[in-house]
Amino acid sequence: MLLLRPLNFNDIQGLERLAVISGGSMTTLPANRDHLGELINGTQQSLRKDVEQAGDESYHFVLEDTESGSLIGVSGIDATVGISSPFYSYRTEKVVHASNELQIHNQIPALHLCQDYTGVARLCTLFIDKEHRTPVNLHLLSRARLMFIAQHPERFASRLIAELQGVVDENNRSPFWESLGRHFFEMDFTKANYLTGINSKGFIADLMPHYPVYVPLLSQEAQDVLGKPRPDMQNVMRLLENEGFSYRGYIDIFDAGPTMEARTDFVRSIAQNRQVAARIGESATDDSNLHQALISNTGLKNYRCLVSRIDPEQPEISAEIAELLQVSEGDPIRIMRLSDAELG
Amino acid sequence: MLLLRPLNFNDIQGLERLAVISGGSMTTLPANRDHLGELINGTQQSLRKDVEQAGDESYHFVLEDTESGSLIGVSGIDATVGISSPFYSYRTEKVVHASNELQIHNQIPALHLCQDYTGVARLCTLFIDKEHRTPVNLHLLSRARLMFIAQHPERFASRLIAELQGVVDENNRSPFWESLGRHFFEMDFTKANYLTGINSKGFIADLMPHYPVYVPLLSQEAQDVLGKPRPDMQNVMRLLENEGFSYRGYIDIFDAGPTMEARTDFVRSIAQNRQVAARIGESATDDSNLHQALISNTGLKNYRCLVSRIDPEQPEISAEIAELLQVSEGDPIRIMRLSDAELG
Amino acid sequence: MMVVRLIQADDHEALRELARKTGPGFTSLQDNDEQVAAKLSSALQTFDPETRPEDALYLFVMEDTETGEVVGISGIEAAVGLNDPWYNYRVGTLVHASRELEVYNQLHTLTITNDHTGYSELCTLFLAPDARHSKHGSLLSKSRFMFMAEFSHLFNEHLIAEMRGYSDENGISPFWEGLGRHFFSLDFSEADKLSSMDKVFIAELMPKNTIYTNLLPEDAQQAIGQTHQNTTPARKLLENEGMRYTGYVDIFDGGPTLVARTDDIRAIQDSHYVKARIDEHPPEGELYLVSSNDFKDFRCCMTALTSVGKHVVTLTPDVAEALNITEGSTVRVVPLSSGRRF
Amino acid sequence: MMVVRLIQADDHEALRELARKTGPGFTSLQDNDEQVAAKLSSALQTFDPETRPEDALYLFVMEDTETGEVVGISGIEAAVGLNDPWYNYRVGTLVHASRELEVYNQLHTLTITNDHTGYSELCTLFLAPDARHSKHGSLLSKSRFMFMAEFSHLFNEHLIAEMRGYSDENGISPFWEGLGRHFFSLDFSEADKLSSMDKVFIAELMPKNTIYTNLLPEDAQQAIGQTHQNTTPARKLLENEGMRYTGYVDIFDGGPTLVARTDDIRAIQDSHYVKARIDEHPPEGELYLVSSNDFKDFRCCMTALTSVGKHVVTLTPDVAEALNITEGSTVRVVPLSSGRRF
Repeated sequence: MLLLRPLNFNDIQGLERLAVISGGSMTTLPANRDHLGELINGTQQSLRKDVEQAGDESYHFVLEDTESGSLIGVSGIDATVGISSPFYSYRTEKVVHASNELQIHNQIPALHLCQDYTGVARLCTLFIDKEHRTPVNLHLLSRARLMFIAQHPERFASRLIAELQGVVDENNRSPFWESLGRHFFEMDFTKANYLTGINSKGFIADLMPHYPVYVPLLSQEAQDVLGKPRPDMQNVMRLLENEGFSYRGYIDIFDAGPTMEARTDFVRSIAQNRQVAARIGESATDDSNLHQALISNTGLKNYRCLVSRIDPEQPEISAEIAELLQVSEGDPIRIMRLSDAELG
Repeated sequence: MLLLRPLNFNDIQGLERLAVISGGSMTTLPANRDHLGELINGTQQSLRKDVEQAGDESYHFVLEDTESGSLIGVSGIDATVGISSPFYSYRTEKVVHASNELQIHNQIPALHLCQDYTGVARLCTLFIDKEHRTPVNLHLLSRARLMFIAQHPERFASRLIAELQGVVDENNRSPFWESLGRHFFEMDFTKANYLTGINSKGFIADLMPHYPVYVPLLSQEAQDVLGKPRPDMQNVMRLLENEGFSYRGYIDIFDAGPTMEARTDFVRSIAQNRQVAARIGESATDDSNLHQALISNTGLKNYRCLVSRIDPEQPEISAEIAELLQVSEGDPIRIMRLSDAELG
Repeated sequence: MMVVRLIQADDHEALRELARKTGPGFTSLQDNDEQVAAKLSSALQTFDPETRPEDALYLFVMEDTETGEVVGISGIEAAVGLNDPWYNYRVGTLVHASRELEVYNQLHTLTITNDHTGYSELCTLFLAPDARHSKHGSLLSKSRFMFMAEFSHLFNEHLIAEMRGYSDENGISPFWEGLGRHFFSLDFSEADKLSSMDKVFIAELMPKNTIYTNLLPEDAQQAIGQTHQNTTPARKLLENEGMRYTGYVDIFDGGPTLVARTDDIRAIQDSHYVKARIDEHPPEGELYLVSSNDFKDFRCCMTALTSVGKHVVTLTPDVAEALNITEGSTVRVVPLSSGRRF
Repeated sequence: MMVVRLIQADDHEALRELARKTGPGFTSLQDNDEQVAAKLSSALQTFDPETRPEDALYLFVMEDTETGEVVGISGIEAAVGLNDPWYNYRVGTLVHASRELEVYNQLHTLTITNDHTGYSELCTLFLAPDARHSKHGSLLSKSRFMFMAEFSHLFNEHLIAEMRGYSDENGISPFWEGLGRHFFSLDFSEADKLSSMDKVFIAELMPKNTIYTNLLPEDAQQAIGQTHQNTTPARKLLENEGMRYTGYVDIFDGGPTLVARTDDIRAIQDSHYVKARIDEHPPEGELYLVSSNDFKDFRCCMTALTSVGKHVVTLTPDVAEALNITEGSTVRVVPLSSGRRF
């Protein structure tokens, strides 16, 4: 059985393994032991903190195979971004250049380095071992975070973003980086990306363009990938859109991947899950009433979430699941049904 | 009975009367006969046009007292803004100024002159004679436009904005204008506002600040009114919020009044009205089933909308109303119930 | 003997004739009836008492005193940018550095400015091809400095001169191709033609935000501040007088604007008054500019001179006649060229 | 007799003593052991073969040859902005005009730049109060130009000097109050202290976007490019040498930066070599700067001179001794002050 729970200090080796196989593709998951230690530490400190208003807390969760004990995925949420160190995006904006006399009307898109997402919450890490990359597991890893937000809304900002990785070519080079960032950094994409993870983008203010960059001055390849997710992230983008996220013209300053945003309380998996009292017993005999659902406890430090089949009308969980969720008869649990369509 | 219908060429005198009593408070309704003639002309041309995609059409409607024939209000919609002449707003944006060494982290708001709303539709004029300013009449004048959009969605852009007038002092001076615009125009607010109506803001590019303006450099009075509607527009703001509009930090470049935006198809009065076949007869006898509702035909050039009491379950209209709406038995009509709460 | 003087109404035919010789590269005096008439008219308007001093255009012609033929033209705008804005790109430096990363990156930027608003401008210099010898070009150009020295109150304390920017053998401007083109729906030749008539529309369409030059193609970057080959001699001449490229370029072709404080121009600073003696056989000397002091009848010639005593020079009768002066008149003189003393 | 020479390791005590006299307004040499030691150390490092030429700081002291006392200090940075960025605001002009409306509006802007990156800088000028007479200040300041003339390859082709900006009788800078304060959570005196040590942090916090000056309070606008009252004589001195305010101001107090092309500085341009004759009773003349040609033993004095023939000057034995030269040595001379010839 796969179980999602907060990171703890015993996870360092498992986490390192995940960082290594992710191959540096995630800025938030660099293969750097100090930094990974920070992820654990940050999560534990955040969970212990008595939060009244979202601050610089950060929560990371792992997906554990309860039989083997191995970690097969990691996901995270930042309570807010941009507070302890600046959070940059490019906003794409159209500038109109018009001349009445010449009857010319041009709309020129330009990229503005901005910090518009300062103070919003962020879904910040999502990596799953390729072997276990099934729709159900991906939903569990990603949406269990949203259940956590639903349970602890005071811990998160009222807007939520998620960044999708941008397009890179077969040599892992980003055409956007080659056409723009490179001129300002004089280092390669991988190195810049790595530094970003380590330094939380703090150094970017010193190096990046302060003035808007006119899109027509970029290479055609770079223009083509603005706001486009990496092809294998298309399904994640759809998942986010189904959750109510939308793309509003903000892109990543390194690879031009789109940033998706939503009102936190309007996100479907946050708005639509419900809390019930746990009833422990055998599942209903009529199998046709059973549906795949995310089930979590309402804990903080001991937050647990998993996927199981359940009758949403008469939700009853098995003793095994109750134990994994650390709940007893009558304790509150959260349930959200997964539609078959979503699970493909 | 009050009836809303598109402006036509016979309305020029009534429209002039409205423009005069509005006292120049609306940029789109200046007391200038040529310009008012343009409003009529624009409406008639737009209605005649075979529209596939929203362009520079503009529709204005009047509220007519069918007994006296006098005009008591006017409202309008632009199919898109910013196409034939640029449409400017200030976007308020926070810039972070931080120094690690000094442990200083300042977020400085700045105003960016932008054309981000280029291509969106706009609710552009709303004026009603003070004597008739009741909630019901206001709802009719304002929301009948939305019913029109619902009926002719292909004629309007997919996002919709509405601008609320900003705060002015007892001498009709805008503290925002005095602190900012004045430095760039060297003319008074009323004159600038008037010119805007006439010239469709086309001249602003030549005169307004291209560089972002830091908010702390403005007078305290100006800072206090950023994004605030004039006190007597508070109810309009609430009405818009109930319709699903929200304020996203865009303000008017003259008076700093807020611009509200919504996805057109999510606006409540657009999404929630329904079309039925007209049944003409006596109203149901059981008065408790009758509710105030907006009722319109599905016409274009002959679009008509009014408020009447109707049984939403078994909608039946009187012969008099059918005649006003120019519909016969079985013709389609649109109905949207007005809740008692809204009507105060 | 060549003499430079202010243009007059009856120079119309001569000006029209001169315009025929300019060719397509010379946008400020084209082979075009209307443009010629307009030019002459605004030059004559300068002397209308209603005209504001800052709207003045001083237009000079160079006349061959033997034939009476007009062989060249040059001008000074009293002030630019006071009616329509006067635009330039300004080349700036930005350093993006991070101590933590030990990265240091020097960038250059182009920012649109109106910094030269109100400055006086040297404009419209054209010398007929068959008169291009015997330093006539220097006389035609530098006589303007003599006029400015004499009537300094009519001019701004700063002076500019725009140099035509680089274009390749096909007349293509890499600066335009790399930058402006993206913001126009016009091709270069069309835009070029329009720009000669009215530059404001270019500014309306050009990017208002600061441009990082490192995002431009290499050849566009190279062209920033580069003078067109044909204009290089004119640039050298003005640089020898103390005008400098200070990072302002044309928004259209990237050509440099030369700037100086008017008082610092060598010919203005070093010119001084002397009394004229007239003699058939003056002593030989180096080439000087000599000008008269009259406003409407301003004249300037070039002749070999040496000073007699401290404040007297000897001029031949034909020079005196060309300048319209007599024995004992005060004239302004300056060596034609600077010679740095060491 | 005052002589200006490069600072040496054994000047430490003298420098420490001098620093006691500077007072709070003088941020580059404060009454502070550490700062004095650091200053001396970086000046001495200049002569370390490992030091890059652009990192050089040339620090001079003025010594009274009779008492051996050090009474003044002055310096030149070979280049600024090549390690940490060098910031200025640049005052620009923008014209907002509309033909249709017949509106014409001239605005001024402040834009952050690093335009002076790589330029040489005149820095750290301090003369002990009881030595402020007999044009010692001119000697102390201008002797740097003699050094630059002699060793021009060590310096950039452009030279800047920052002037302290205006503040009122209470030490309040209206420029800071009107602009910088909004972007800091520090008060002026604290920011002032920090800025003397490290200007980079100011730039980190100052607004990066162009500022319209018309949005600043009136007194802040007035202070742009205005020199502090105490600094006005220093500014005049440099302006007489050809340095000019060209619209660059300090991002902190709005004080002007003076700029010149190094070659155009009068004392550099006009200085030249002569042979020295030594004589007890030289003919009287005007005040000149005289300097020796040695690099590490560079010396500069001020004395009354007149040239004997074209290339020879007569110096008294004590001047010769102060310069460490002998009969027949080549020295560099220039008149102490410019005198425009008319």
